[in-house]
Amino acid sequence: MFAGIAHNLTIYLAMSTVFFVFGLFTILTRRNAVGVFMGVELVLNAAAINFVAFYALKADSAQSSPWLDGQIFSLFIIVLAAIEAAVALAIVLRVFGAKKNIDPDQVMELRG
Amino acid sequence: MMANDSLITLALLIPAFPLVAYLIQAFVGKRLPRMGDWVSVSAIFVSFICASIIFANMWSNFDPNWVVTAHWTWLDSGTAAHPFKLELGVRLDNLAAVMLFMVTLCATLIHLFSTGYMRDYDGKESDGYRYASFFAFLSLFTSAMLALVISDNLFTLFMFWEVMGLCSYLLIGFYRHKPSAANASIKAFMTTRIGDTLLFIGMLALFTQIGSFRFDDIYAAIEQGAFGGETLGFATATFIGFLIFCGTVGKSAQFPLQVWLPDAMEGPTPVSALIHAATMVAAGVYLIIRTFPLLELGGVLPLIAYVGAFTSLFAAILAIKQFDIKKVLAYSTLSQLGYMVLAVGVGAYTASFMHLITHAIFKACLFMASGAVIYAMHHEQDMRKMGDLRKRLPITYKAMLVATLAISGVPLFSGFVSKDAILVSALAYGGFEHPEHMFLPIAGFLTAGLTAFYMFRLMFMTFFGEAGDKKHVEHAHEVPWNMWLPLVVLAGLSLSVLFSGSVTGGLLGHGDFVLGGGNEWFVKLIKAPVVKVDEHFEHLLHQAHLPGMIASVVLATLGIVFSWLVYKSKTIPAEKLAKLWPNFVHKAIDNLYYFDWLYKDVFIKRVFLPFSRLMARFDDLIIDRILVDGWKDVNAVVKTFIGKFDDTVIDEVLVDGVGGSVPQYLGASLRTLQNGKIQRYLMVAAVALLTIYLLIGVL
Amino acid sequence: MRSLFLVSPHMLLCLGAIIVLVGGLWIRNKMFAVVSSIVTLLGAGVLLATMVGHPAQDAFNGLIVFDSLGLFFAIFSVIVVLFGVLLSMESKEIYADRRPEYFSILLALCTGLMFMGVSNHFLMLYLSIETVSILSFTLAGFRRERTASVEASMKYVVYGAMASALMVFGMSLVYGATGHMDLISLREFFSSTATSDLPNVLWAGVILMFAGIGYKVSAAPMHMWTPDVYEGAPTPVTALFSVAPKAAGFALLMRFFITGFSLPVQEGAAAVAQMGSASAISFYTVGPVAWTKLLMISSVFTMFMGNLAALGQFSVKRILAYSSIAHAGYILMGATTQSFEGLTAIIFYLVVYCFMNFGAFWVTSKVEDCFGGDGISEFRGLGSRKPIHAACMAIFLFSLVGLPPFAGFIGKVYLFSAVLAREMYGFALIAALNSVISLFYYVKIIRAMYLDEAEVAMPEGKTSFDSRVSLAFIVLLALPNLVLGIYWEPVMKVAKNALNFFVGM
Amino acid sequence: MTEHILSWIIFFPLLGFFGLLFVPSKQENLIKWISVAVTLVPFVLALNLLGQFDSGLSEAQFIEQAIWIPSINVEYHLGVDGISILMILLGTMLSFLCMFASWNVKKFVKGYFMMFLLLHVGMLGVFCALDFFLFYVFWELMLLPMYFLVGIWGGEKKEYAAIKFFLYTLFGSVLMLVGMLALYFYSRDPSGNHLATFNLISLASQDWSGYTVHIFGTDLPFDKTVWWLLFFGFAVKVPIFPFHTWLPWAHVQAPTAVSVILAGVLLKMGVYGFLRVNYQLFPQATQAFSYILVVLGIINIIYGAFCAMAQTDLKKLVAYSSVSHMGYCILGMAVFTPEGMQGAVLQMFNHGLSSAMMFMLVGVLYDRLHHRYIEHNGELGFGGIAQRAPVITAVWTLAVFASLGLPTLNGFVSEALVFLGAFPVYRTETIIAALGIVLTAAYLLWMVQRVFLGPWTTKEKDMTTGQLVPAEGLAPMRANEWAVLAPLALLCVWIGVYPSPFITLMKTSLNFLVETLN
Repeated sequence: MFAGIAHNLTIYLAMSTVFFVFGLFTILTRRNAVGVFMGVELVLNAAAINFVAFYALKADSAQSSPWLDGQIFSLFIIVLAAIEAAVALAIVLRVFGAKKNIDPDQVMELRG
Repeated sequence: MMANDSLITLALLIPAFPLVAYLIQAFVGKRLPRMGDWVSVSAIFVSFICASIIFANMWSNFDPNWVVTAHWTWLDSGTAAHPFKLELGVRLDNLAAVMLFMVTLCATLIHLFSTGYMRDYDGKESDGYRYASFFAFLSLFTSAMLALVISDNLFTLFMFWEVMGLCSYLLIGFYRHKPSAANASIKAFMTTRIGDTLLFIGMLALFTQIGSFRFDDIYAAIEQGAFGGETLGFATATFIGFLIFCGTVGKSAQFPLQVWLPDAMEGPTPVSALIHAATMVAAGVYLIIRTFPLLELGGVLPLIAYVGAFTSLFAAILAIKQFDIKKVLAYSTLSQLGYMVLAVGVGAYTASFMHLITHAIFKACLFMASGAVIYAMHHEQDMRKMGDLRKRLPITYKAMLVATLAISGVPLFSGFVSKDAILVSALAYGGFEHPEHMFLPIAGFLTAGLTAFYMFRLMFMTFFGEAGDKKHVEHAHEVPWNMWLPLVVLAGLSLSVLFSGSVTGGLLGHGDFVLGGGNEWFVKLIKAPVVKVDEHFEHLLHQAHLPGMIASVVLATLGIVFSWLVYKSKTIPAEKLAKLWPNFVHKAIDNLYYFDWLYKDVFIKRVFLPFSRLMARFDDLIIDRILVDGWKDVNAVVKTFIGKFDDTVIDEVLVDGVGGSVPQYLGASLRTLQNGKIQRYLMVAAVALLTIYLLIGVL
Repeated sequence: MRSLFLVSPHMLLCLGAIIVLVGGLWIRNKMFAVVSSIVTLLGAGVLLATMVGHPAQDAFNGLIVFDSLGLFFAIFSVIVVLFGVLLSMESKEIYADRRPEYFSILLALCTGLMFMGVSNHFLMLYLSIETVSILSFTLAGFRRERTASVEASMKYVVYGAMASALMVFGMSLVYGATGHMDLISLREFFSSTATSDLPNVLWAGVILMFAGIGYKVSAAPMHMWTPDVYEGAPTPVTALFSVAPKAAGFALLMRFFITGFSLPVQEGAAAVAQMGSASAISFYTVGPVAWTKLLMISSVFTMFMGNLAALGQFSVKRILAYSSIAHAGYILMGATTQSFEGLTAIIFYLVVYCFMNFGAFWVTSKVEDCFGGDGISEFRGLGSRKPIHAACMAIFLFSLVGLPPFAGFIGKVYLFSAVLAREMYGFALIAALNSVISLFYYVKIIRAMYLDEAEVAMPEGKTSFDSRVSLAFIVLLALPNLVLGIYWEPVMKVAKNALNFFVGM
Repeated sequence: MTEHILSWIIFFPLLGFFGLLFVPSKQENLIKWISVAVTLVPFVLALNLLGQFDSGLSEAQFIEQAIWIPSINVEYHLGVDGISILMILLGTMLSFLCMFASWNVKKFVKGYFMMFLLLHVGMLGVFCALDFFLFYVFWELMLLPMYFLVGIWGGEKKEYAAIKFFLYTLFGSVLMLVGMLALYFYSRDPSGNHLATFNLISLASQDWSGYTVHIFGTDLPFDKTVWWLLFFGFAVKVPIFPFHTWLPWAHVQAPTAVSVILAGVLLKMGVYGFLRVNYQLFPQATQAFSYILVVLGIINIIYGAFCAMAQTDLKKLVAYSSVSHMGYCILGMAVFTPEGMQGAVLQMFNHGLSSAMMFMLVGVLYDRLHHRYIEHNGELGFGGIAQRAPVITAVWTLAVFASLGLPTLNGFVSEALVFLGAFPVYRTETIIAALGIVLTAAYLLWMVQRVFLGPWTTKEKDMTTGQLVPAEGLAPMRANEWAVLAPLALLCVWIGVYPSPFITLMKTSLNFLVETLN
């Protein structure tokens, strides 16, 4: 069923790696908290792609799992990413309310 | 004759009485009538009686090998395999018996003298009890000295030796309001302490070699050849002998540790008489006499002889220029001690000890007489202000004259007998046996002449001529009985009949009436243990006897005559005499040959104290601040360079920075890392993770 | 059904959270939320207590496994959260009118913590960590009118989001390399597969996963959020953070590395003689992952980072934050030993740590409530003003330093001895050095309390110090620090029992 | 009480500690008298112990042994042997006397005495413990009260002094902890099985040579490595150069009674630790490093003396004299002869007496004049005290001479024993060390000269302006000061004149120790 994926595993992995690197880069460099969270989403999605792809590889090599662990994991990633984003955005809003600024570099009262 | 046990008990009682007197005086003295001076005086008098009994015993025995010993364990810390004991012990022999007799006698008389001399001084109500403490210290001192004399081992000897040092310290500094007294006391203690420490090291070496401190064991060990082996044994004996002699150098104020004794005259005059003339300084000589066999075994005797000869000459020269009556006597003490040491150095064991005894007696007399003069002159010590006191202090004058004749070595007086014996030995040794040591007899004879000169200078300046300070002189009158009686007794004892065998030996039935036969009972009774009689040297001694005696008498006479010419008849003006010598000689003498300067200004002030301050600064700065509090300064430099840390942060770090600032510094840099920017944190984490990955995973 | 029975305490807590939240809308009584949370927690505790002594069993197809370790940490979490509830109830920082939402979050947090202790599968790992994290974000920013609190919350969420994202990515890599997500099959896979057959990417995956777990226990290099968040968050929350998620994180870390990557060895008679019977069990690493080295490096850096950075601080909360980092470093030492002793030491230390750290934060909370700040200057002169508070604080701090006869010392002794038993002398020396450094900043507080004169004026009237309840709790927290320093055998037994399942395997 | 006499000695003050909790802090006199009573009991018990002590046995007596923590074999194990008996006597006696020395404490009286009692527990515990773990616990226990005693009741720079003391000691003791745990893991019974014990007696019976440890990539011999770890722990306490710099600070800043107890008892714990642990456990390593100890001892003697010479603060001078005097202990115990060893232990006791006296006497002057400057800005701070306060001067003189080793006072006996023991083994070194005798006399007498002799120039510190102003005179000694000084002075003379009983007490144990060392 997933034979296609298994054959082209490299492509999926390459894609997820690119997502991961881009995501990380975004997290570390964006001057906007919302942007940072977008980076987080990218990394999470990279992971989700990996899970799906590796599950296919595993199923293909006949080590079939009793349940669709990889697939389910990616579903959970999506759900949790959404929850996290919701909480994060709420907090960012509060920060904006308090400081009129959501550049993570400017939020630096607590230090030392 | 008494049983040995009772003799030992008696010997123990001798120091015990003054000790008890000390305790009484120290704790309740000021509450007793007359502040308890009678306690001390009677205690020492009882001791004197005990000592006399022992002396009588010795006399009735009349055996050069008479020894009674007893010893008890004081401290036993050894095991069966490794025995180690320190013992207390009593050794009574002829040496000790004579010494005990002399010390108790002098001490008794000086105590008596003090009741007069000190009472006058401490008139002040507030200071009154000092009178009591004076007697307390005096008693403690006497007790220590007597205990030292009866010690049968070096260890206890050393202990009491040090206690005497303490008493000396306390008594020299007795006039404690005077800074000069304070200086003198610390100087005396420290200088002797240097000698004592060296002596202690010598004792350690001796103990390591022999395993005992007892004289009996030491003599036995020498006889059995414990120092056998030509090189090693000789070297060890020399080493030990040298160090023991260092103790003497300190205590008896020999060159180069002589500096303390003249200053010690800051103490009250009875103290000078007792400690710094008659007894304590003699303890140094007593020590080398006791350990003579050991010194003889090593190669240290010539050194001793030279030190003694040099000191005696050197001090005699200094004495000539002094005007302080006590200073003259102090230098003469140095000089006479030099004689004794010289005598030990040339092997004249008996002569040395004899001079110790005769000197103690006449020097005590001289000092007390000078004390009487000072007392009469209302504490004026400068001889230039005296003069013409002969009539006003007739008893003092006569007593002092006798003692002066004795010290000058005039025949018929005790000094002649003993000094003659020393000079003869020095001549035999330095003149005949070892001509290369010619300096020794020459110095000895020169000193004899000088001694006669300056002692008569003292007499003439004090008792003859015109009064320097009329007011004081005219008011001077004879001292009370408790002060002149001791002088008379001692003057009487300064007659040669008591020492010269031709009289005493015969009188008491131990010897022959041969004129010129010398000091019979002394020679017969006082013999060096262990050491074998050197026939050849005996022969040389005999040869040297007549020339030595003639020379010494001639020189003494010359000295007296010359002194008379200069100070009595003033035929030769003193100024002219002084001009004979180049200026640097005067300067050197005035500055005491620069020894005080060298020790105090150069060594202590320029080297020693700066060094100690350096050490303290080192401790404070290097060890404490830099190594421990660490890197504060380095940190400060770093701070100015980096400059971007919060100043208050650094300040707080530095101020609070008690231990290593290195952690503080690291902490500060860590905290700059923690700059509050969340993306920085993330970056740090990412980079660190990557590094770990590369470090562990790939490599 | 059996699985549901096993998670009944968790469900009770969820239910309680909902009741508190919803009920709070109607019931205006200020004590309602407190009382119902306490009741819920006690109920959960009772339920957990009934499970003590049962053999290990897994649930939900091996997603979670209910064994002694999990149970121990579940009870531990309940107790710590109970402390948290009590401290929050006493604190001025948690406004009475917002109590329902606050306590409902606390209860939910407790659920997450309990799941962290029992999760046996990557999915459960992720879910439980995220539950705890997301709730923590909101708690950190609970005082939303204070910018510091909001800032803390934002930093926490940014850091936490990235950490969990990295962890998930790491999980995907491990999954890809092995094909397994539950820990037991992971270990079986490792022990049956030749090391050379495994791709290098596995190692990258483990490190990324460690990032996620390490962030929870604030181990270097994932520790940097800790001081900022601890300082900004309300003090009761900080107190809770410094103990509960950290303990749960260590539970998870132990389970992850020990179950997933190690096999126990029953060493031979010689080895038993060598190590003594009590410590005969140790583990060896299966698979190509040198995770002990990873933990060791992390541990050393964590100690140094925490202790050194704490030196120049003025805020007591911040000092305690750094100190909690440093303590994470000490605790990590125990995990590197791969021995039964080391793991026991971790559990023992966590128990002790709970008492001392919570106590220290409690006093700090009182000080902050009274003077409005948590700086060293507010502590000045406390010794003469409030002798009992100060004495207890001194006990907590000395215990944190690790001085006998306080419990912290015994904890350190066990950790050190576990390390030394493995003959890691250098490691032990580093740890020893660190505990000396730590003295500086702890003593700074003690000095302020006892040696300095008071600086900040005492407010008029009733102050937070007057609360008898909190005084009682402070003393109650101080007592174990003394008692466990002198007689700690029972706690040791508990710790050993908690690890029995490792022996059983 | 005689059943568990050691436990009573150690823990009786703890009862007092808790008892004081319930005394209102206003009742200062009651607090003081309770403390006196509470410390009197251990002292009396210690005397009783002395009476029952069998000096013929080399092993520990009055043993109390119980399992404390079974899981790691920690024992509650107490005992006394010849090494510790004198220390127990000293500790209980000085604590008791210190109660009188503390009589004029003004601030937080209750807290002060509570801390003192706690200190007592730690101190005595160290001397009695025969289980290393217990030893360590007591060792550290003593740190806390000491920190507070210096830090709260100290002088101007008390905080600095307190933390310095604390850090130094903790640094040492953490290393000691590592060493202790290493011993635990390497302990074996004779057949080679793991013993897992902290019992010092069983640890001492084991041969530790032959094991190796791996530290930072190198293999090191076990016994020597652990020896050094323990060394640091004890060296800080002694204190051995260069770990001594906490001492002047702590001494100078501490209140009088604390200085007394610090110099009198706490310093002894370092030397005691060497003898109890390093010596008994690792005779071979001790042998190997003995020369280092000798050199360190000599450095302590000479260096301490030089530093003392340059001090202008009276108390600091006395503090450095402690450094110097402890050097004799180190030297004596490093030479492995019975005399040296006994000299070292006796020196510990003697230094406890004479330095306690000196610190007390510094306190006597300080209480009256409120300063301690021998010299201040080039002027003498004291001077001529002998004229107006002869009794104080007399006691000072006794203390000074006891300290500088005058025969017939205590210091001489121990120093002589040390030198007698050291000389056969290390000749040159002993000769160098003997210079210390001269130096000690020099700095002490110089001090006496500047403080007590000469014209009256004594100044007192005006408490309002902080300036030094000429003083009128000195109040005579008070009863509480006599209560401290008189017994100490008496003991100084006793030991100086008749040391045999003291030597007998320790002889058997120490000779046995020396035998094992050789």
